[in-house]
Amino acid sequence: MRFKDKCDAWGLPNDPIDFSAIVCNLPLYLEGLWVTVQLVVMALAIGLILAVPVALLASSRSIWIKALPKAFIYFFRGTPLLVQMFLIYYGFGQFEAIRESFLWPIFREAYWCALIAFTLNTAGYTAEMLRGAIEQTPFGEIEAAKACGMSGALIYRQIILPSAFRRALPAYGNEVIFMLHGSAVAGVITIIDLFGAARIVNSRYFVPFESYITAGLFYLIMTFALIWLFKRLEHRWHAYLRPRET
Amino acid sequence: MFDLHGYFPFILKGMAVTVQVALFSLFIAVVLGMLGAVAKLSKSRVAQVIAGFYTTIIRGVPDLVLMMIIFFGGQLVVNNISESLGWGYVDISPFIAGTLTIGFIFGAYMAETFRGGILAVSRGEIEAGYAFGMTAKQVFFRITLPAMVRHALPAFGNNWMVLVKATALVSVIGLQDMVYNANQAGGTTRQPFTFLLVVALLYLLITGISDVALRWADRKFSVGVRRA
Amino acid sequence: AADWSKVRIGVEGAYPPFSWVEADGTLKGFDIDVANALCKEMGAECTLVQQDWDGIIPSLLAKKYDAIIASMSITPERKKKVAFSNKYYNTPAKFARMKGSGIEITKEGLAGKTVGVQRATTHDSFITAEFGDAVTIKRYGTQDEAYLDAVSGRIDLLLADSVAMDDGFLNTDNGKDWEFVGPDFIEEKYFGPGAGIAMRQEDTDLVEKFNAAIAAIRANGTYEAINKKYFEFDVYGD
Amino acid sequence: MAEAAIVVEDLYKSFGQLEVLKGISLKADEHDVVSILGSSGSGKSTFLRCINLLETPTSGKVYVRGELIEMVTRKSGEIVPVRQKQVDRIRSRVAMVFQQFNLWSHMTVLQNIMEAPVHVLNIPKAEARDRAEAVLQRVGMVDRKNYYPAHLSGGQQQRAAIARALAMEPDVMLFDEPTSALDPELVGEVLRVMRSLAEEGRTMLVVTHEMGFAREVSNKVMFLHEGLVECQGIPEDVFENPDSERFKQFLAGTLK
Amino acid sequence: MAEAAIVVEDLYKSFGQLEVLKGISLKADEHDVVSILGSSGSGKSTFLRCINLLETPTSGKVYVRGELIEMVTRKSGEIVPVRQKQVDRIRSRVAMVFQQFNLWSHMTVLQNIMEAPVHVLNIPKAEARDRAEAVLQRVGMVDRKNYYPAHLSGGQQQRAAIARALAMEPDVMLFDEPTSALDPELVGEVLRVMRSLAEEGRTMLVVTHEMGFAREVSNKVMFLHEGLVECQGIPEDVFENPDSERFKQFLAGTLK
Ligand SMILES: Nc1ncnc2c1ncn2[C@@H]1O[C@H](COP(=O)(O)OP(=O)(O)OP(=O)(O)O)[C@@H](O)[C@H]1O
Ligand SMILES: Nc1ncnc2c1ncn2[C@@H]1O[C@H](COP(=O)(O)OP(=O)(O)OP(=O)(O)O)[C@@H](O)[C@H]1O
Ligand SMILES: [Mg+2]
Ligand SMILES: [Mg+2]
Repeated sequence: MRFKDKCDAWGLPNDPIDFSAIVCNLPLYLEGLWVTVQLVVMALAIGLILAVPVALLASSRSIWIKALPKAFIYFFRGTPLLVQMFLIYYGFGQFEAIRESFLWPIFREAYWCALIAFTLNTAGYTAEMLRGAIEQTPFGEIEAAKACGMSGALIYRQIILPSAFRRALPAYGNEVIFMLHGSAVAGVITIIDLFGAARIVNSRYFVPFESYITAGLFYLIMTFALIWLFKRLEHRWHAYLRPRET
Repeated sequence: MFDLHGYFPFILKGMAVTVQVALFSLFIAVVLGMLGAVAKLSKSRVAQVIAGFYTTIIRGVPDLVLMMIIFFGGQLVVNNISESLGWGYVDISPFIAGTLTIGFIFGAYMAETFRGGILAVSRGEIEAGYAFGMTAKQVFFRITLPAMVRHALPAFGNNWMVLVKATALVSVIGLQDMVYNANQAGGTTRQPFTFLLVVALLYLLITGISDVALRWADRKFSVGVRRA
Repeated sequence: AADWSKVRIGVEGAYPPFSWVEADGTLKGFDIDVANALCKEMGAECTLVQQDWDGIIPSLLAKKYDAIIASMSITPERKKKVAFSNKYYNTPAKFARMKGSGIEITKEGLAGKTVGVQRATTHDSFITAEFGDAVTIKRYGTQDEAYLDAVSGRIDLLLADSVAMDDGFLNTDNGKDWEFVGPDFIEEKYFGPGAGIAMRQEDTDLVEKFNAAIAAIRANGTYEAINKKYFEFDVYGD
Repeated sequence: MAEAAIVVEDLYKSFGQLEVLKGISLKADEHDVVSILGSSGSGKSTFLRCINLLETPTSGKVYVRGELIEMVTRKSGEIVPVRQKQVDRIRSRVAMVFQQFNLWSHMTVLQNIMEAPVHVLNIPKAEARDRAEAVLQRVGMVDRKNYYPAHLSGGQQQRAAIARALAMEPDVMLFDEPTSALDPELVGEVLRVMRSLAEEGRTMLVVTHEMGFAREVSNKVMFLHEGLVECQGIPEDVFENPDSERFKQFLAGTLK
Repeated sequence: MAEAAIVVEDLYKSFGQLEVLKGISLKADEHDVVSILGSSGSGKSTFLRCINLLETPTSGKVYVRGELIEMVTRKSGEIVPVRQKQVDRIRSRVAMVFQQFNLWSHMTVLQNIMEAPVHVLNIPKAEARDRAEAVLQRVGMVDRKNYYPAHLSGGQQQRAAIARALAMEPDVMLFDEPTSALDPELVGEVLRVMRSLAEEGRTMLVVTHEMGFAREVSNKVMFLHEGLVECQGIPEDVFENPDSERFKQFLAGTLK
């Protein structure tokens, strides 16, 4: 069979391993890759912004203030992302009230549903990490700030959060990688992300091995890029922890 | 509270599958993790490289993708092997595939956890073992291993929590766990929200119980530690 | 297993009325009854294996079961990978729209609309090839999920097997706002001669056995009884 | 006569049941260097921390440069400052140097010093930098300005902390055992800086166990015992003719 | 005459390029208490660790109770014991007490003591327990037998470690600076136990900086300097008339 015909065909003859379907569908993979990148980057960015107030509230001493953020964290850390996504996509679509509301244009789209699920999920994890880091702030450093006449908000902005972010960085690096990997579940709700592309190629050409391995390779490359990036970031941000260079 | 149209036992049946998958894959993960950790710490270059390859690849690729590769690819490999041995067809059921896959994936995470735990065991305690005439095997099983548990426990607990949630992915390869059953019931009754919410709550139940158990274990294994 | 006294059969379970799962977890539906009838006819001991549509052919090839009875249309593309029995039923494909939406099934009428289909079905390949550049296609793992999204209004049109859609959706409470639109589609190029039983290509003896069994249950009235149980018309087609 | 820098009147402080300060009064004029002595647990730190309100007194009055810090008792029995803004402002004029230095670990020495002038006093960055360079010069740490605290010796950290306090150009400096977290050989560095500050005429309240410093550098000494002022006066009087038995014991203990 | 407990002949040991031991010989008869002195880095620990093969010597011979530990040089140049079983057996007869105690942290004191007798010497549990109780009595630690090491003071930990070594009923006990990880006030406890062991007639090799112990308790002294035996002999001779300049310097340093 000529290559072009192979690309047009649905289903391929039984060769043991045949990557031609992959090559034909490389554009599909690249589109999927782009969707994955978009979803992950946006979810991480918004999730991080969301995580800060949640973490601050959750580290409050008042039970009343921290009850809700703690419940939020507990829910999103305690249930699978897949379930959260199904809940938001198929679950919310079940309610007349939501379908009639102004929110529907957002919940209508699988893309936004996935983004919402990812964002809330990573916000939950990141908030928990930040909360831990905030609570580890050396007490003396906070007292020193108070003794300089800094107000509460200023202390949070200048002292507590910057040092908490630094402490949370290694754990956050792991979270970013988990988010990238977790994003593969988006393919399950009709989104053609990287994994979704692999699913389509598999179900069309029946080449499970080749299609998923290709996706796996793309994920692997992205993971390594992220690991490298976080090494760099830690190098910059953790100068104050490293032994002094002579 | 919810009208489950009589599907609740069906969901609970799925929950039993979820718990079984989680426990069996934990067992596999612990075994693989132990082998991986020992290989990584061994002097053999070959063992180090194999274990390094295993942990790097596994942690670089999403669970879902690995699950697909192992579920489909793994069966093909098994078929080839069993054919060449003349055994005929050896079935990899979704349960076995799911359990093996999750065990295989989390083995890589456990390997790192155990390696860290072993490294945290004081060098001196190990030397003391040798100084008293223990064989290398005795030192490993009587000193290093039990002393390592305490160090590895927190990360082990984290892995377990993530593992429990990862079992949701087996629904994608057709194993009838509670997510799969909830989707079925939600599809049939056209009330997916209700069933998924029930499933989410059941997950919270499992993770909540695990949390309590892990805290208890941490207290138990830390008896020899002075706490600030 | 070469004597086929034991046969493992892959089924889907999310495609009413052909197959679905009851609250107690048992499988029901036309495909399931046909599968059991055929096994009885062949004197084989059958195990039904539930498998998502996406993986249903790869799993057959991976020998997770020996035959697929899951309303799978006999198409030239699939034939490159698997062998088929003769058809055991044939029903046309059809679009459905929201009542009052006024969408017509023409190139112009479809332009810019979102159509839901089950991934990797004949309907998927048909709409992709014929209207792929005009419409947005949303592909679902199961037909049930497509119905769910139809109810919630995420899609404008459904394309599916007319019988499956009629019984599984339009005649249910959820589908009351939806209706069929446009002609029956039966192009052999896409839909083949009907639904058949898929098997691995090397198992020619099993294909023979199934063909014989299909002929037998058509002849001895078993098929008719099953047909009556689910439909008021003859699903076998002509 | 100028306003007294710090006036404390009849200060009481309890932690729950434990009464730590039982009515302490103090008047520190400008240029005064007051040494606060006392054995461990006698309430020295608590006293100092009440002055800049890191602890809220149970009762009593604190004036900084004649300004009374206003307090009010809540219905819950809790005592709180009336205006947090006043507290912040007063704290910005009363700088504190801690035993554990408490430098901000994620900032370089320079950043540590510029932080409060820029964000509390709202001084332009460039000016704050000049000021920081000047105080670093003052404590002999210019060459370490871009180091992180973790990369400095204890003595250097404490000098950086003093520079941080100085950069606020405070009316009063409070020192809480500034040398006791240091190795004996590092103590000298810090004491030298403190002595030079005293000579410059800075108003300082110093909790210390360094009798040499108390005797030679300060012009007032206050000895606390179990939450009360056991004796008080100019160093010559207090050290040469201690009229308190307890203070004699204390001196005997620290000098041996 | 009984076989000598330990005989070391011309022991060399290098770490890579660094030659740490340059030909050391020693003969310790039964009931001998040998103090090994030397400044930091002179190779004392390495020498002790070569005797029970925690380090493999580069060359030289070690006899324990007349039994030669057989070594062989691999093609790779690595030197290894011929029979690991022999090494394990000899180690079980030569007990070591470490500077850092190295008690097994996940076991109670009693479990620590019973561990090796039960699993190395294969003594029945009940008997091992009796033995453990006896040695605990011996070091005055019976009341702490169910504590975990982390809950003991340093001196108690070291006494437990000595008890653990005693429970093996070893031919020879090796001590590597057993008191130098302890606070001065805890040193006494441990030295008292060691003195009583010496009086019982145990054969001991002790690396120590405690000159009092070396002088009064031991009957042989060996001073290492840069991997060589600088001087050796009975304490009276060595301490009263040190013929080595270096040893004189060393003594001056430790006594000041
Ligand atoms: N936050 C607190 N809560 C309860 N008790 C406290 C608190 N801070 C201090 N105390 C108690 O108050 C008493 C006085 O403490 P303070 O720190 O003022 O003593 P000090 O004179 O500074 O002693 P030191 O020389 O040890 O620093 C002590 O008994 C201490 O335990
Ligand atoms: N495993 C090793 N690898 C490389 N060099 C080592 C090793 N162990 C010890 N050394 C070196 O060998 C030399 C002697 O070390 P050793 O520990 O025997 O000295 P020591 O006399 O016990 O000193 P101290 O009184 O400080 O314990 C030192 O220079 C040390 O750095
Ligand atoms: Mg104090
Ligand atoms: Mg040593």
